[in-house]
Amino acid sequence: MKNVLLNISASKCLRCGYTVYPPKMRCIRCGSGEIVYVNLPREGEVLSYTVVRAPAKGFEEFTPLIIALIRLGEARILSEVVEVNPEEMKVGMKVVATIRRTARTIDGGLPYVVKFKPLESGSEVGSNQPDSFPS
Amino acid sequence: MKNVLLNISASKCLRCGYTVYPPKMRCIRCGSGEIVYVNLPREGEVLSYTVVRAPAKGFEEFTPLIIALIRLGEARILSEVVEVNPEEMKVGMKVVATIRRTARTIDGGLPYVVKFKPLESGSEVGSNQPDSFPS
Amino acid sequence: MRGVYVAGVGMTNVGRHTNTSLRDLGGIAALKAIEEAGNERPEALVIGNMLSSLIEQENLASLIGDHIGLRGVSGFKVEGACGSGGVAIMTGYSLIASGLFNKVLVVGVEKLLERPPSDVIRGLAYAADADYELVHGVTFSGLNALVMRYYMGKHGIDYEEIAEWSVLMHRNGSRNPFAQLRNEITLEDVVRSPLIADPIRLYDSCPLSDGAAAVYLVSEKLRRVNDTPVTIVGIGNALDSTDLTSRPELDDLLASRVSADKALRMAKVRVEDIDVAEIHDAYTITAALSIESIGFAERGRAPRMWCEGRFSPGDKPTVNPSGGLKARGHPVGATGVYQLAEVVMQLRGDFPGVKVPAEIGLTQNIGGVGSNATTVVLKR
Amino acid sequence: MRGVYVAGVGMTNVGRHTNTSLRDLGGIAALKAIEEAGNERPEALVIGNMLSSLIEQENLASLIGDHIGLRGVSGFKVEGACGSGGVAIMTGYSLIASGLFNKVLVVGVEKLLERPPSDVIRGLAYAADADYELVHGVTFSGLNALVMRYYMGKHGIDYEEIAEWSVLMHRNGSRNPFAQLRNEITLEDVVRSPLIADPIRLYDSCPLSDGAAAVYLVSEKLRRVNDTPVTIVGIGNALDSTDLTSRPELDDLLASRVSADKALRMAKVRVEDIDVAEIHDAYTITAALSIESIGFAERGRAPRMWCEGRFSPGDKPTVNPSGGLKARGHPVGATGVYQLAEVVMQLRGDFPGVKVPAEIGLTQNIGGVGSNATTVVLKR
Ligand SMILES: [Zn+2]
Ligand SMILES: [Zn+2]
Repeated sequence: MKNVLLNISASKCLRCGYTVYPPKMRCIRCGSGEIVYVNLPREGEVLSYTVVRAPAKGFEEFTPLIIALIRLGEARILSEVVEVNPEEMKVGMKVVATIRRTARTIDGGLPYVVKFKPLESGSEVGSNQPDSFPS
Repeated sequence: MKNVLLNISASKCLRCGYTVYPPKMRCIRCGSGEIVYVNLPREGEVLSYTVVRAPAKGFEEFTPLIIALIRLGEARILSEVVEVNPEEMKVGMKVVATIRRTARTIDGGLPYVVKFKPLESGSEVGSNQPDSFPS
Repeated sequence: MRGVYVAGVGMTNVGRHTNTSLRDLGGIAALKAIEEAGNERPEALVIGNMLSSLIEQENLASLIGDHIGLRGVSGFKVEGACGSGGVAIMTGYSLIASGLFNKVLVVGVEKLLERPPSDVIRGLAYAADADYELVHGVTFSGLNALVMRYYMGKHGIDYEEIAEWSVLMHRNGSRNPFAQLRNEITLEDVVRSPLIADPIRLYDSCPLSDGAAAVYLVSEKLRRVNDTPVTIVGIGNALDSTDLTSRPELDDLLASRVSADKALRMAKVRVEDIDVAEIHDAYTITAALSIESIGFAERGRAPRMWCEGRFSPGDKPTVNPSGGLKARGHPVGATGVYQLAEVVMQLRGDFPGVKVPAEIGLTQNIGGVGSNATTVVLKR
Repeated sequence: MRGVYVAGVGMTNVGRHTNTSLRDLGGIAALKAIEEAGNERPEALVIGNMLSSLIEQENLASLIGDHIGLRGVSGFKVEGACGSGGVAIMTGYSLIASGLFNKVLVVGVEKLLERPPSDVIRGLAYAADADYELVHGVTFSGLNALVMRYYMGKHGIDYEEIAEWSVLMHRNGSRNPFAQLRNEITLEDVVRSPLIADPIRLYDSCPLSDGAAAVYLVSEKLRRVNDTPVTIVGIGNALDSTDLTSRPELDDLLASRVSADKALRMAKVRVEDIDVAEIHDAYTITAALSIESIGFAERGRAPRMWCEGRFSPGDKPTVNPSGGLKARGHPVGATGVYQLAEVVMQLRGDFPGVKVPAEIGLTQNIGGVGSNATTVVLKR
């Protein structure tokens, strides 16, 4: 189950090779409809990051919230980075995908989503993560 | 306080006389901007009515909910009718304005609004009104 | 003004699309229309949608356009409550007639069923007046019920006469492979269905729906005569109040009437010339008011006419061979685009349900209780 | 294509309008524009708005149109996130250029401050990708912060250089009677303001605002030469992705660049010819990206240029003499219409704040993080 949830599926154009996440129905570079879905690697590198301190309603318990833009193989993904203090974040940092719960949906659902943690994370820092995925 | 809340303000065109509720900035009949605000009478007559049985979220406790289109002097108003059973509702029925609370707003406020009750209402029927205005 | 032609249409089934996202739904309909139009890249994208805010998503032209490879084209969303599809077509028409573009894709899309019904019922009332109507808890069904009771009283019409519309629509819808409700029903089924807002019963009402439809509009320049392209010869849109109370007469749908007059005048077509029409029957009462406001029937006469067999397949005009909102379903912001796509298919002769031999067609899409209406006249 | 002229403008103060309803706010701006245009009844009404769903009201063309006596005219709402005002102008332009109408009123209106800030912050993220971005809790500030850090690293630019924009905008805004923030500030004020999404601080961001603005567009036929009417000589709009991740280069705002190219080409105007511009500085970083994408500066050069005094009053172009989104404020769906009204007033010579002697002006309104952009070129 955890492995299935950890699949991060991007679309890859068979004509020009451009690979994007979120997946698209047609290639955004060449317009081709010959698209296949490929799994991205689970390890990647932080291209940019921010620390959200003025949260959207519903995300108060996750604040301060570290959001990063992460290169995963040929594509990029936006996600939360956990198990790290804001001041330890760095562009170029290596991270790896993990499954965690996020804020309740508007209808009260408790979704689990892909988040990232430092690739060789040391001891767990005092985390703002109320819940981790049962492994 | 109750008297102020009970003021039902319509717009009246000084050029053609057309009086409408809700109040408008310009006359919808002749386009004139010479508009004055007039208070409508508090007694009126049911022109049409319905009983809402599939409620919008937030109005469950008020269901079945009687909504009427009411002639008030020169204008018409849409509002709830309370202190009457659905099967007693009739087109042509005389009603009078009263102040009651309605459903909580999206931000949790408890607004009081103008509702209507039968003009010569007998004993109060088993009402779905959880609260009446402190007089 | 430059001529505007329909070079392709596409639609998804109407119904519950649990495993298809909003962007996929819009994308599927859009790509079908693009394919029919010869796979040419549109220059602009107009989205019709009312309630994607309920799933916390705006900016749909960007979302859906980019999903189907249209990065860099022009685009935006237009909204006129349940009439959003109609105003999207009006906008697409004007983008071509203006000379700004030669190829415009109009996509109507709505995904309501991700949210619980009571949230959707509340959302649909955003078409009404939040401060003066929704505050009292009146639903969209409730507003239409007020009009229905008034209409019945004024014209001396029985509930059963109006309810018969639903039977006719289920009959048409049962043959439309895109329709949400494909079961035939009897008048007794309607009369026995639960009251949702007296006198409106469940079977007087359209269902809640997901769905997407698309039409590909082109200028005269790109018209391909071989493909029996369909021409938009008239288009009209008009506003009435959001509130019911300020209207001088409750059963006069001014926006419906004015938009139909404008469209027919522009098309130089008389209402008697219409062979086929898709109109906005969100409730059985809406069918009566729309048919009368367009001029297919005199005031207070429509229900008796449809009970006598008028507007059914074989009659001129045939109204709602698709099954209408009642049976095809009502994916709110997509409905006006479904209507146009269906009438285009009737004029081309390839609608896959009840077929109407037709040279001239009409669509009317209404937002709110008649507060926004768009009428389109088409010729083959 | 028929020429399109601006015959009148109107606006309310930007700020908190606690005691003015959405319909009143829109109505006030609309009636001012109608009055300036000689009190002629418009034939169509286009509303720009993004987030009235937060106060449970859609169908705004009907709501506001009817409020100001326009029952029976044509109308609808258009939306492109924070770029809704710009796409409303694009729509109004096309309704006239098409020949469908001769008089079109475009009203941008937004009323955010009825709701608590955290709800509004969540609502503004409806411009982003709900399924892939909002689900992680990223705010609109957060998305712009990702771009800002990337831009600073790529071009070797210090935070303080970018933050200087805010000082300039408060200086301009302090002289604009319609502006929300009319206090002058220092660079130290910006640097010491709290972080909201690192590296974006409170003073890098526009405020949350209520407001409404209107422009009255007319065809060549109704142009009144006496009134120094202003002509829209070029208009362009383009889409980019809603998501940030599928873009090949994070600091290339494709929609901004393409829309500006289209508008300038259509206007046959070179970017060097622009005297005055109102651009979309939702954040200080957005000012840099917009200025560079339009072509007022080379990539990575804008902050250094404004630190050297470029774009300030006296320079060509003067950018955001209104104070921009940063100081005038950002009533989301109204912003693009404010920009147009302000540049029209500059060209007429009657803008009541910082005045720029100008023959040619430009506006650029952006929705999302560059996912929808509209650029307009105007001449007197
Ligand atoms: Zn490709
Ligand atoms: Zn009058």
